[in-house]
Amino acid sequence: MVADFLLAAAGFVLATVAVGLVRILWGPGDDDRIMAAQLLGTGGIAVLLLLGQVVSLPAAVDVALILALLAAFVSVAFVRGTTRSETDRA
Amino acid sequence: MAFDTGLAVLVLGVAVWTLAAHDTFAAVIGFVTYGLLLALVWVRLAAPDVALTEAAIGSGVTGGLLLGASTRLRRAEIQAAGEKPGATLRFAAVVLCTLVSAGLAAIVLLLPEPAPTLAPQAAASMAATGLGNPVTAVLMAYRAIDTLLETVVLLLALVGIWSLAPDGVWGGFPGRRHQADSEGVLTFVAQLLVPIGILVGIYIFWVGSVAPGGEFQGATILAAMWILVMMAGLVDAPPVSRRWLRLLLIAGPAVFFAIGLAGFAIAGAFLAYPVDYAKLLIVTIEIPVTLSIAATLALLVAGPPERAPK
Amino acid sequence: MSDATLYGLCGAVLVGLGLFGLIVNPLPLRKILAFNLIGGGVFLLFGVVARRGAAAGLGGDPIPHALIITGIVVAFAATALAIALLLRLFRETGRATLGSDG
Amino acid sequence: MNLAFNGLTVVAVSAGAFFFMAGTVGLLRFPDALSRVHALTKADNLGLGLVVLGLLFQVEGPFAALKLISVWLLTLLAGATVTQLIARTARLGTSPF
Amino acid sequence: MPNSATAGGFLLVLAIVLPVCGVLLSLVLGGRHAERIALILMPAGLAIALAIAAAVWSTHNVLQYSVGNWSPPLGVAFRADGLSTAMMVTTAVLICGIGLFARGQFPSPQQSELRAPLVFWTLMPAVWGALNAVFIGGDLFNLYVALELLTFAAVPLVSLDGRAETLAAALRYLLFALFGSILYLLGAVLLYGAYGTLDIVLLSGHIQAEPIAWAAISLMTTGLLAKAALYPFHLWLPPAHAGAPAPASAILSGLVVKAPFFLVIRLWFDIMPRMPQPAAAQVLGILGAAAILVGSVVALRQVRLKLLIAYSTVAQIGYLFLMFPLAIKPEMGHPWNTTAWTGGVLQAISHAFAKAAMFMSAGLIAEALGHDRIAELSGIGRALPITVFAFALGGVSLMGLPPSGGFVAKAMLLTAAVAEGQWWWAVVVLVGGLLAGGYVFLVLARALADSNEPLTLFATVSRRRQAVVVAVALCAVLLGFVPLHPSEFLQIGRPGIAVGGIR
Repeated sequence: MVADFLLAAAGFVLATVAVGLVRILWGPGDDDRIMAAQLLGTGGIAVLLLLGQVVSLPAAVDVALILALLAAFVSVAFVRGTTRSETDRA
Repeated sequence: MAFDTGLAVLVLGVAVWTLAAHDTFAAVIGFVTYGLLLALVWVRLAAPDVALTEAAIGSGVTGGLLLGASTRLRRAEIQAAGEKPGATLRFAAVVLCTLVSAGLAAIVLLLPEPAPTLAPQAAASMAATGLGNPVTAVLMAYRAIDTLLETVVLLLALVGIWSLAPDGVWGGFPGRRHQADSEGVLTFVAQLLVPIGILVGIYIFWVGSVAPGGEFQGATILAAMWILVMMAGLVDAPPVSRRWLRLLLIAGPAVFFAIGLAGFAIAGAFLAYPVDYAKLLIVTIEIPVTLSIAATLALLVAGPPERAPK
Repeated sequence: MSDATLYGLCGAVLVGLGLFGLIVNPLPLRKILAFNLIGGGVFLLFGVVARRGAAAGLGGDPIPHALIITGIVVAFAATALAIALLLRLFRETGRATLGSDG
Repeated sequence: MNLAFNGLTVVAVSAGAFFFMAGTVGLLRFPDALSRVHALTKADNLGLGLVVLGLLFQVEGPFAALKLISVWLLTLLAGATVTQLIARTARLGTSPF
Repeated sequence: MPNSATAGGFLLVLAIVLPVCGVLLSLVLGGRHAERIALILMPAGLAIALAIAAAVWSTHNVLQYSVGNWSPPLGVAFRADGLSTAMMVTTAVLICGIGLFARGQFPSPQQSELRAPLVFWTLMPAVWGALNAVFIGGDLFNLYVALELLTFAAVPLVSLDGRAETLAAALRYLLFALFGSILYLLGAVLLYGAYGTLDIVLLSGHIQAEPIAWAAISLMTTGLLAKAALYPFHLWLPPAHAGAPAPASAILSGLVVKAPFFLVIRLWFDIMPRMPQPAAAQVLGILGAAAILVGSVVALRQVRLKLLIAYSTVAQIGYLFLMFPLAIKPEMGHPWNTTAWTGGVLQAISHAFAKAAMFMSAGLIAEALGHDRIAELSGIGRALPITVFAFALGGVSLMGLPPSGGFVAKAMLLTAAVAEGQWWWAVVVLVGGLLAGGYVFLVLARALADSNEPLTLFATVSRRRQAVVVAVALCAVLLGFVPLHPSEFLQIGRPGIAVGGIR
């Protein structure tokens, strides 16, 4: 019963994530894209936690932990990447 | 079912975007999202160990690596964007790839029922390894030779990347020296995230013998944290000629080989473990392997030496 | 049709899509991306095989799970080496392509 | 007792899902990058917090609960700082470094 | 029984472990130690290969080992039959020759560490270990890891000198190799999905003539063809093999491309011997014939010596695949099938020696002249007679002239083609031989011509290195004198053919 509800909630959040994805594709700036990716990560984590509860897979929380950590990592790589490309040209 | 259909369609949509986006940077963002969605699929397919790996490597570290490359190559790629293959080739490719997809789809529908599986054998033999996670039992016992050779594959990839250094800077520092952030935001991020990340990495590794997790996933998180402090400018990458670094890199495979060869004497075969000590030996292998993989992955991302040794 | 079969079909399409990108796109970085897409599809197919083999109280056959993990790590190493080659080539020539067809 | 917990879960998760929707609407409707970031960050972080809260009624044992909460805190911290970094990049038009 | 370990099986473990441990040691000790370690490994590895050969020969049976005492399907088995043993011995002998040759090219400095020597002396044992892993691998996924090991060891060898062309060649090689690996892996996945095992012997017992098996085998074969550079996947090979330093070219052209070919044999003759596919085998033969013709004609038009030799590799790989239409028949086990099979394998081995010798002699010529333009080779025959002689010996084997390994191999393919009534393959073999004669003669005529002006040599070439090249070339020729026993040896462990009943 609760599982069904949680699955539905996961589906709903996933749908909003999907709509946000369309925004990513819109662009036009890299900042928009990376930002949306970072925040879609938040949505993805929510879906993951809900899903983990639905299929009773406690390890889903660990996956969410990793995603949270590495979303930050990817964003920092982006910030550093843009600085790098300036120095490359010099 | 509705949820799964939606997720599958989303995965396909993101894949199409990754291929079709004009800008490579946008394509890479698509790829990172692809990895994230696949992690969801793996949870759905009851494969938490794979989900952890996909989230850590498939999406995270690969994403960071590709992002860096796409920003570096951007201008050159814009110049090259005009080079498009001819209509004939595109048409032929469409036909070929449709055939491949259709064939594979037909085969998925034709897979035998009941499905052949080694799960019962894997579960039955687990007692002899002392482990509680069947995937770790496969990686460290039944098919340990694959894992052992894979650690060597990673090392060779690193040697290959190092071999791309200009001769003058051989033995020097990989990548660029990043300046520490003057306003301190990046430093703050690194100081905040890295200790937590190291903790999470050790936890994921440690839990791997009884629950989903293990050396590859733990090592990837540790590697990401090392790259993070390098990117934040808090520490520099070590020069590739340092003896301690080389030792760190080979420690994992070396211990793996040593215990594997000891198996000849103590358990009658290469990479065999005596039942009483199996878990102890496996953990003894896993600790240096995790550290070596973490160091190798971080240096794979850091790239070839670019600055001469002091 | 079971969930596993659904994702199997998804994997089949992913392989075709990635293959198309690998053949048609002239930029090496996009070929590397396409290679990773194919990898995702192949691993997904293997995951479906594993899921169908759920038995003995396990949610899936652990052998394919372990092999997928190995495969993901190998694919990462390949990606890293290819990118390093590409960046060095870019440094030498200022181009991000392979010259003639590649 | 169990029924009450389930009810709380449903309420919290529903509220969380609503905030995710609100965040996405903001993403689509707000005109400039900066306001989009702020709307999305706040709404999504709140949404995730509520989802975590809802799931806390379902998990067993303090360790699992602790992990759930740390997922939220980690997302919050990482998201906030990184968003600030990127927002600065967006505002200045170039990198801050 | 197929899955029990045999005495001496530990030798198989050593054949992989020894070179790989050498890699680890080289990496940590660095500098000139890498070269020393490689030089110590050479005789040790050769001894292991010969010991394996002796064990297989004396028992007339397959040497097996179950790693970690976990027998398949749960665990991974190593197996050495006659064919894998022959390939391992070939590899060991050739690596020893190339290693001795490379000492002059990649000298290690006394104190500091240099990039190219360290990378070469680390990767050469890595290639060796990977090749041994391919030759004795009994499990399709373990073979996938071995193939990746080989790719990562081989690709950096191409761009060792860091020039832009070689970087592009290495990248293209890597992309083709990855494309091949992923298709191979996909096929292995399908086989596991259908039969629940990846072990070659177990698979050969379970596999049925059904769509999933066909799909898997075709995907794997296509992937391996891309790695073996069979026409039309050949475009990556010439720049990669010609751009590498001479010892690396010898390793790549002589040995590395044989690994995917070896696995195609495993697939077609060991996994599905009970379900021969003559039509599909004809396709492989046609691709082989196209490779022979295209490769040879393009080789004739090259202006650079190393590129000519590389295109000749494209052609010679084509010969390897002629064995499939001749050896795969609806009724397997016919003696002529065995002849074609043996001819194909002998071609792989004799080409390894001949091509390695030719690349090494081209390397010496380029070192001495400072270039490798064919039009300006005049007088080199007088300056470096031993080197040019070695090149000619290799050429004799490529052309298929007696007495040489290439002659026996091509004669066997010819005989099988005529006996089978598939005369068109005989025509291809003969035309290919004529074209090979054309491009070898083109080079020799230039090299032996007197030059108008006195030849100025850039560098002197040591006698020792020239002697090594001649020795390697002589191996290719001497193979022509030992045709009978090897062909019986090669059949050890093959189901049902020629060596009645021995398994």
